Formats: sequence, structure tokens, C-alpha cells
Amino acid sequence: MLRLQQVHAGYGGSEVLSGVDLLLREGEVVTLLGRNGMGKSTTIHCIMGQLACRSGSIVFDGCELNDLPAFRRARLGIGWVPEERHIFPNLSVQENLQVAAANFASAQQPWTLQRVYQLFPRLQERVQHAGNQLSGGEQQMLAIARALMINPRLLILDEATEGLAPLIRQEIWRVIEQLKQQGLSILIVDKHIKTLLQLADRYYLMEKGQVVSSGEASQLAQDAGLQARYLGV
Amino acid sequence: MLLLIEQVLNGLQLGFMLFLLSAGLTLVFGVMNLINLAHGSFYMVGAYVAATMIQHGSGFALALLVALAAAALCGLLVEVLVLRHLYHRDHLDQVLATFGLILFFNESTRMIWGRQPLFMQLPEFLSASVEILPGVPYPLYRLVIIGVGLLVAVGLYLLISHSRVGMRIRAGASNRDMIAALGVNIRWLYSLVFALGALLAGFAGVMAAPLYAVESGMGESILILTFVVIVIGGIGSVKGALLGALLVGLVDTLGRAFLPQLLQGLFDSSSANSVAASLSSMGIYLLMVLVLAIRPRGLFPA
Amino acid sequence: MTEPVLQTRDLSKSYAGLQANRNIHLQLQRGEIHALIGPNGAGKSTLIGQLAGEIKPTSGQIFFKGRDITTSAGHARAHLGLSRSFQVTSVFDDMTVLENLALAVQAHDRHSFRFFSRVSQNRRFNRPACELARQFGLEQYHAVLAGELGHGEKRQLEIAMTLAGNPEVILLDEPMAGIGPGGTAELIRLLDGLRGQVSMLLVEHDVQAVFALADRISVLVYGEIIATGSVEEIRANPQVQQAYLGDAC
Amino acid sequence: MSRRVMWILAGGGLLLLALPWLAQAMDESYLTTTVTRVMILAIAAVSLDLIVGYGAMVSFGHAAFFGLGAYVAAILSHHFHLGDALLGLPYGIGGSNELLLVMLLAMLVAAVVAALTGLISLRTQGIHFIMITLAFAQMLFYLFVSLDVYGGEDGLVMSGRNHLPGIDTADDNQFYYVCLLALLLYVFLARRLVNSPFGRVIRGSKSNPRRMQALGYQTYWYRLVAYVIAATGAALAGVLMANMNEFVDPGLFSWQLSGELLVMVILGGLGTIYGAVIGASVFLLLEILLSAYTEHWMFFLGPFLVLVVIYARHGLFGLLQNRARRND
Repeated sequence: MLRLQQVHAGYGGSEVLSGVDLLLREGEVVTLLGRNGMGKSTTIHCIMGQLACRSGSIVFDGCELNDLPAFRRARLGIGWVPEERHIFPNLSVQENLQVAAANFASAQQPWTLQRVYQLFPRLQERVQHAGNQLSGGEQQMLAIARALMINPRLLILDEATEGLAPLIRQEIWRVIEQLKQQGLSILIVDKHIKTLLQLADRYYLMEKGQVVSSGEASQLAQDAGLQARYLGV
Repeated sequence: MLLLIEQVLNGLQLGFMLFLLSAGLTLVFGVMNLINLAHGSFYMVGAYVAATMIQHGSGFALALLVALAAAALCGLLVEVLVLRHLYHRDHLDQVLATFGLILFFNESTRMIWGRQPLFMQLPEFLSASVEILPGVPYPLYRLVIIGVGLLVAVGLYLLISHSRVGMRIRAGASNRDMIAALGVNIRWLYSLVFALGALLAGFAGVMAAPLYAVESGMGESILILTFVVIVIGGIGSVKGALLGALLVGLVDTLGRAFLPQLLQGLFDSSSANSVAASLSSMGIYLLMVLVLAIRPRGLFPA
Repeated sequence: MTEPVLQTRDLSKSYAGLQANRNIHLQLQRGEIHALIGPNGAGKSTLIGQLAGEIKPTSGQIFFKGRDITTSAGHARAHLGLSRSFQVTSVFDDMTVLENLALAVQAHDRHSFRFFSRVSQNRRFNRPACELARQFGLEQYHAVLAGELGHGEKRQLEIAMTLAGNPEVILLDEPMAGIGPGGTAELIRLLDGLRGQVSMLLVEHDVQAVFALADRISVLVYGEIIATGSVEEIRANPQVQQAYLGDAC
Repeated sequence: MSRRVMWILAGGGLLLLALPWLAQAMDESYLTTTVTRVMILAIAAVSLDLIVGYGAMVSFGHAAFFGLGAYVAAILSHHFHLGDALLGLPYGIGGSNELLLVMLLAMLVAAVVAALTGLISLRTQGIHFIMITLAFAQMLFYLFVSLDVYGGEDGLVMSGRNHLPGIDTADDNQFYYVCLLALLLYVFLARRLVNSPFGRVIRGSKSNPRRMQALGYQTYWYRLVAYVIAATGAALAGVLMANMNEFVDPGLFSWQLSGELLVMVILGGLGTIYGAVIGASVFLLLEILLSAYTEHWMFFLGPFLVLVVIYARHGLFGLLQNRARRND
């Protein structure tokens, strides 16, 4: 469904990605691992069109994404929950959701406000609050809910639970699990490796802008040596 | 007292006209972060087209429609041909380019319509006076401008606060990249906002045509006032533009009307007149300096 | 124990109802490298901003060399000897490396209302600037525009500028961000070389760098310091494991 | 700066030096006064470049100081010829006709006004700064429109140019050299200024104000002084302009003139000093050339400016430097 081949990219004079290969099949949950600054977010920015690739190709559903502006990529059915969340601060919760609402990918069972509120009951309590009045956890829920409102076929979560209190974190994991059950393809980045490896089907491990290891998530879960080498402290 | 009511109405009329101009300008600035000095040109286009239509015997409604379309079209062309290349540029580049556009538009109108100002006749049904109070007649047309301004204000409020497009405009103003990542075609949205702003400016031009001389360069004198309005109101805020426009309209009109009398108590009449004249012309600028000295980002910073 | 060179008392900051940090007691001893770690959004940048004078605390006090500087402006703190670096590299892109450093040196002159002399030939600024460049391995870049430097060199310049005028305390905001392992090793070596010369408050995500450098570590979570101690103490602290290191180790 | 650019500048300088002779030889003596006007506006443009190009303080009211300088000259001359005192004060300061003294006073007045308005303006940033500087200029514009004592809207005629020892300022050629000297001196001083310790602080404040604060600079005061210095430059140009035309009117304060000064600076290339001179020359000469062919010259000048913005991102001087660099 999504295939990256030899993607190179960077900011200004520095190269952050030096040849990233990645594959994600329909219905799969794939996690992108690695320490800070290894190129996970940059990879996602390239997929979303926030950063231009210098070379290489990114294909989604048979479409070469490199030629497409960001909004076309979204319309192909890629939902994005950015690391910084980027909630629209001056819009209410409901407006943050409505602003995105669209069914470009013509989903069978489109997401509606009701469905989203079912998923995140907490958001329903705060419908009229402005985006900048929400707590970090609520913002994260809203960011996920907003991405769902465009009825994506692939959901990309960058630092899905960073900086969140444990209870909220569990809530987010529960929702992601639920989305997985519904058959949504997911590409996810997070720091909570254990939880991630239980959730994900496969993993990609990044180091210095390249994928250094990939495979079944369950395998990595057992490979303490590999974990320590690339992820440990 | 009667004079006061009349002058307040005059002030409101000027205020609402300024609002029509400021709304578009402030939106364009707030959403696209673009300084457009050529905004007054759309006002001029609206006035010229309407005046010409009327001179050739067209009805007022038709003239209005064609003028609005012309202004919006000009706006669209300017956005697509020139300004689109400047969104990521320095404000200075935008100032230079739109200054160039002013020269172009002013000279174009001179080439088409000549140097003589045009005058636009009011249609009869608008040229009447109404008694606002027993024995106090007031030109209907000015009241119509106030009414139209109010309607546009309400319309814009509904559009921006309660429609999908409005949500996108507000969202785009705070985070352009995110709104694009949600599948919104930001280019198209920008063109739309820009054309809407141009249309409102053209509308103001049509409204102004019967009151003032229609001439090349008419856009610039009012443009400066418009900038004062949006800076006072807080750039990017339509609410601020409304408040700022009414403030500027009232301060300017009332200052001109009453300052000479007020100052006559202090000075002898000839110097009172001259001081009053300069003070009342400076009034709105004093207002702006005062507002910015206290709130450097205007009354309603977006 | 001697009096800390920099300390905070009950420092708090809230933005429109959101608590960024709360009741921070932090003590930086003279000469130590003190690391501040914690997840994103834990309030580290807010704390640095408060210490540097860019963010006004809602309540609490900051003491520098025994003196209450809570209300001093940022530039005044710099003159007292409290200097900072930025998380996003913040150099003067349109000036050369040497100009960047010389400008940092010049800041410690009494004033710069000198309108006629050629600043590029000013020895008093250039000599310490060259010295800093040498110390940070930037000699070969003297005449290169800072904007054209590689990311790692830019980082080094960023920190070199912080050291102009011999400050007593430097606040380093994520110096290792995005410079790759080679650059990190080099920077660790450089900072290690400064040990004892200058006290450092180091905000850093790269825990390995932190463990290599820090004398003491404070852990900031949800705006509060949940632990302070030596590297071993922090590594062993179960609360820290849970809150920050997550289940990664 | 590359050698080729140096040659071009030197060539331009020589041409300027020889211009009055050339003009006479070609029997086109109006050229001399035209170029005098260009040089005077170039001084004003250079002074604007000091703050816009080096300090990112985009003033849309620079003409205010230009106008102030001009009016100081005209008013002093007015009282000098009437033989009465300023502001009707019985024992007050009288008028003056000494060019150097007039210049000094004009710069002083501009400095005071700039300091007062700058105190407020510099609290704002970006577009707000643009607009507040415009507001102050408009206020002065209306002030002088209503000052009936000094001609109000109609302006004030000077009875002859100011006096300069040893020089007949009434002679257009000699006045030309006075202005040329003023321009060269001013460019020299401006170059020294931007390369001084103060200049580097101003450049730093433009490039990264937050870092400047963190380094220990109180940027506000440096910016204010730069603003005042720039104002005095414009006032100097204003004095010369009043002398050249022997006439002043409130149009000298107009926002159009402020806008044109900005255009000259951007057109020439920001933050280079020489660029401002080139920009002023090209803008005014283009205006003169085009208007010789068509009365609708603005129809062509407008799009030209747009094209310069879109395609020559660092102005004409930048274009020149780039070409030189490519050829070297």
C-alpha cells in the first residue's frame, strides 16, 4: 500500500534521510523505531509532503506521491497525527473536526462526529472549547479524531503518546488497538517500545537516516540485544 | 443635538464604507500574511465600472453586479499572476510589487477613462431624503450604505464563524501546512479569499462613486485610511476591522465637524480654525498611535 | 556544601490556566554539569526560558550568585555571567563564523555606540573570537557564513558563542539535537573539556550524552522535578524509569 | 565586493564628476538639474537603507524627515529674508541663510522628532511598525498643510538658495557639485557606519534579535539610535531638495514619496548602501526616460517593478554582483 524506496531528504545543508526503504501492506500496523534525531519524523514529513524528497520514490496505492502537493496526498487517504499535534488553537473542538470532514477515499462506513465522539467520549464533553484550552491528552485525542475525519485508509501517528499521563496514554493505546481491529492501516512512532511491539505487526528500526533492521515485531520483542543496541539507554 | 445625530450618521456611513474595504484587506493579511497596497485599486475598478455603466444608461442593479464581478475578476487575476509568487517572501517584496501594481492600475484607468474625473448619478429611488427625526431630513443613500455595511458585516460573520469555508479560512490562518495535510486545497482557498476581498473593495467603490469623484488614484487616499483601520483593529481580525472602521469613521467625521467650535473657546477664531483643521486631519493618526502605544498589536490581535 | 551559583525557589509558570511547571527547586552547584531530562512537554524549555529571562515566571524566585534576578531582563543576566544557547540553532546566518563570535564578544564591551571604527579590524573582539573558534575546532571556517555551515558545526558555533565573555553559568538547550553520533561524540568531548571552568545546566534528550557528562541529573515530568541525583541514582530510580525512560530499558 | 563591481561604481563616479561638462557640451543642461535631483533622493534612499536594509525597520514614513529638513531650510530662509524672529518670538532665534548651519539645525530637528516618534514606533514590529511610521508622517503632512503661516497647502517659496562660503549656490553647476560632494561623503560615512561596531549590532538585531538579547545587547536603544541617524540623513537630503527647487510644499511629507524611497531601496538591493544609490538612479531615470516616450510611463514602470521583485530577488545591485561573480 505504501512503499518508500531510497528516499533522501534533509533540511538546508544537512541530510537527515540517506536512503530509506519501507513497505507497509494494506491492513498492517507498522512501527518506526529509533532514537531521537534518527529520521523518523523526517520520514513522515516526506510521506505527508511537508518536506520535499531530494531523491527516491514514495508510492501510495500505485500513486507516486513526490509529484503531489500535500492536500492531494491527504485526499488519497493518508491521515496524519503530527508530533506537535497542530490543533487549530482558535477553532472549537467541533470545528477542528468539521474543518477536516471529508470522504475523499469514499469509505464504506464514513467517520462522523458521533462515531468519533464514541471513540473519544472526553472530546464530546468539550465540544465548544477552543483548541488552545485543551490539555495535552485532549489535544492528542483531537488530533487523532481530526485525522480520522478525512476517512483515511492509512493513519500515520508521530509520537502517539509523548508527554501524556499514563492513564491518557492507555486510553490512546486502546483506541489505536480498536482502529487496528477495524482494519485500518497504521504507521506509528512512539517511545513505548513494549506496547508498540505488542500492537504492531512489523517494525522498522532507524539509525542515522537509514533503516538498519526490520522484521516481525514479535521477533524484536524477544531480541534484547538489538533493542539495547539501538533503543536502550 | 440635531447636528450631532447627523454627524454621527455621517461617521457611521464612512465607517461602514471603510469596513467594506478593511474586511478584505485584513483577511488577506491574516490568512496569507500578505501586505497588499493595491487593495485600493479594486475599489477604484468598482467605482469606474459602475460609473461607466450608469453613464451608458444601465440600471443601478446591473451596474452594481457588473462592477462587483469586475473587481473580483481583477482580484483573481492579480492573485494568480503576481501575488501567488510572493506568499513566502518578505513583506518588503510584497510592498514593492503591489506598489508596482498601483502604478499599473492607476495608469490603466487614465488610459481608458482619461484624466477627467467621472461623476455618477444616483438613481432616483436612492436620491431621496428621509426624515430621521421630525424635521430632520437625511440623505437616503447614506442610510443605505450603513444598512449595506451592516448586512455585509453580518454576512461575513456568518461566513467566517459558521460555514465550512470560514472554518478553513480561520484554520489556514493559524496553520497552513496542517490544513493542507487535511486535504484542503490551500491555493484555491487563498484565491477565493483574495477574490472575496477584492469584491468587497469593489462594492465599497460602487457605494462611494456617487459621493466622491471617480478618478485615478482614488484608491490610495482611502487605502491609507483602511490600513489605519486594520492596524487599530488588529490585523487579521474582521471584528477588529469593524470596530476600527467605525472608530475611524466617527473620529474623523466628528473631529472635522466639532473641533473648530470646541477650540474657539480656547483661541481666537482664525487660529482655532487652523489648529482645528490640522488636528481633525491628524485625528485618526493620533488615534492609531495611541492604540499602538498601548497595545502594539491592535485592539483584537488575531 | 557551598552556596549554589544558580538556584530557583518555588518557580512556577502557567499559561492561560495550563501549568507549564510548578514549584521548581533547582540548584546548580559551582562547576558542575547538571543535566535536566524529561519527556517532551515536561516544561524544560519553559524552565530555561525562565532562567534566561525570556519567560516571566508566574511565581517564585531565581537567584544567581546569591542575587535575586527574578525580574532582571535577559540582557542584564547575560552581563552578570548567565549565558544560554538555543534549542533550534540560533546564530547569525548572514554573518561569518568569526563575525558571529566577535559579536558575542563585543556584547561584553561596555557599550557599542561606536560609529566610525572598522569593527572587522577590532583586535579586542577578534582575538577572543579566534580563540573560541580554535577551541571549538572552527578555525577553518572563519570566513564562512554561518548559514552555510553544516548542522554539526553550526551547533558548535552556537555553543562557542554562549561562552564568549567567560560566563559563569551556561544554559544549554538540547545541544545534541540532530547532529548524528559523530557530532555528538565531538560535542561531548568539547563540553567535557569545559568541566570545572563553567557551570552548566544541560537540557538534553540524548540520555547517553547525559549519562556521559552529567555530575548530577534532575528529572522533570509534568512540570515538576521528580528526582535529582547522580547518574547511578537516577538510573536506579524506579519512578524515573516509569515516568521517563518508559519501558525502553 | 568583486573587482568588476568596483569598476562599475568607479565608472559611475567619474561620469557623475564630468556630467555638467557633458551636459553643456550636448546642450542638454537640464540633465544637470535632473541628476542633482537624483543625487539628493539617493542620499535619502541611502539613509533609509541604513534602517530598512541593515536593521529591518521598514519605515513607511521616511519622507517625514525629508520634508522636515526641507521645511527647516525654507522656514529659516523665510525669516532670514523677512528679518523677523521664528514663531513670532520677540527675542527668539532669527532665520538663517547659511547652508551648513541650516543643515545642522535640520538634522537636529529631525533627530528630536525621530527620537520621540521612534520611542513609540520601535515598540511595534513588522506591519505595525510600517503603519505607525506612516501615521507619524501623515500627522506631519497634515500639520504643514494647516500651517498657514508657512503657506499651508500651497507651500512656501524660498527667495534664493542658502549661502555657502566660496561657492555660488545659485549656479546650477556649482550646486550640482555641492550635492555630489554631499552624496559621496554621505555614502562614505554610511559605509563606515554599517561596518562599525554599532553597525554590526544593528545587523545582528535584524538577523536574530532574540540571540542579541541573550548575548546581552539591549537592542531597543541601538535600534532607536539607528532610527535617529537615518532621520538626520533624510533631513540633510531635504535641505538640499528645498535649495534645489527653492520651494517646499507638504507633498514632501507625502506617503507616496515615502513609498518611492522604499521602492528605490528595494529596487537597488537592500543592505548594500550602493544599492540605494543605484535604485534611486534607475527609478528616477526610468521615470524620466519612459515619460519622454509616453505620458503613460507608469503603465510600464509598474509591471517592471513587479518583475524585479519576482525575478531579481536581491535587487539590481544583487543582480550586478551575481553576474560579476559568475563572470569572474
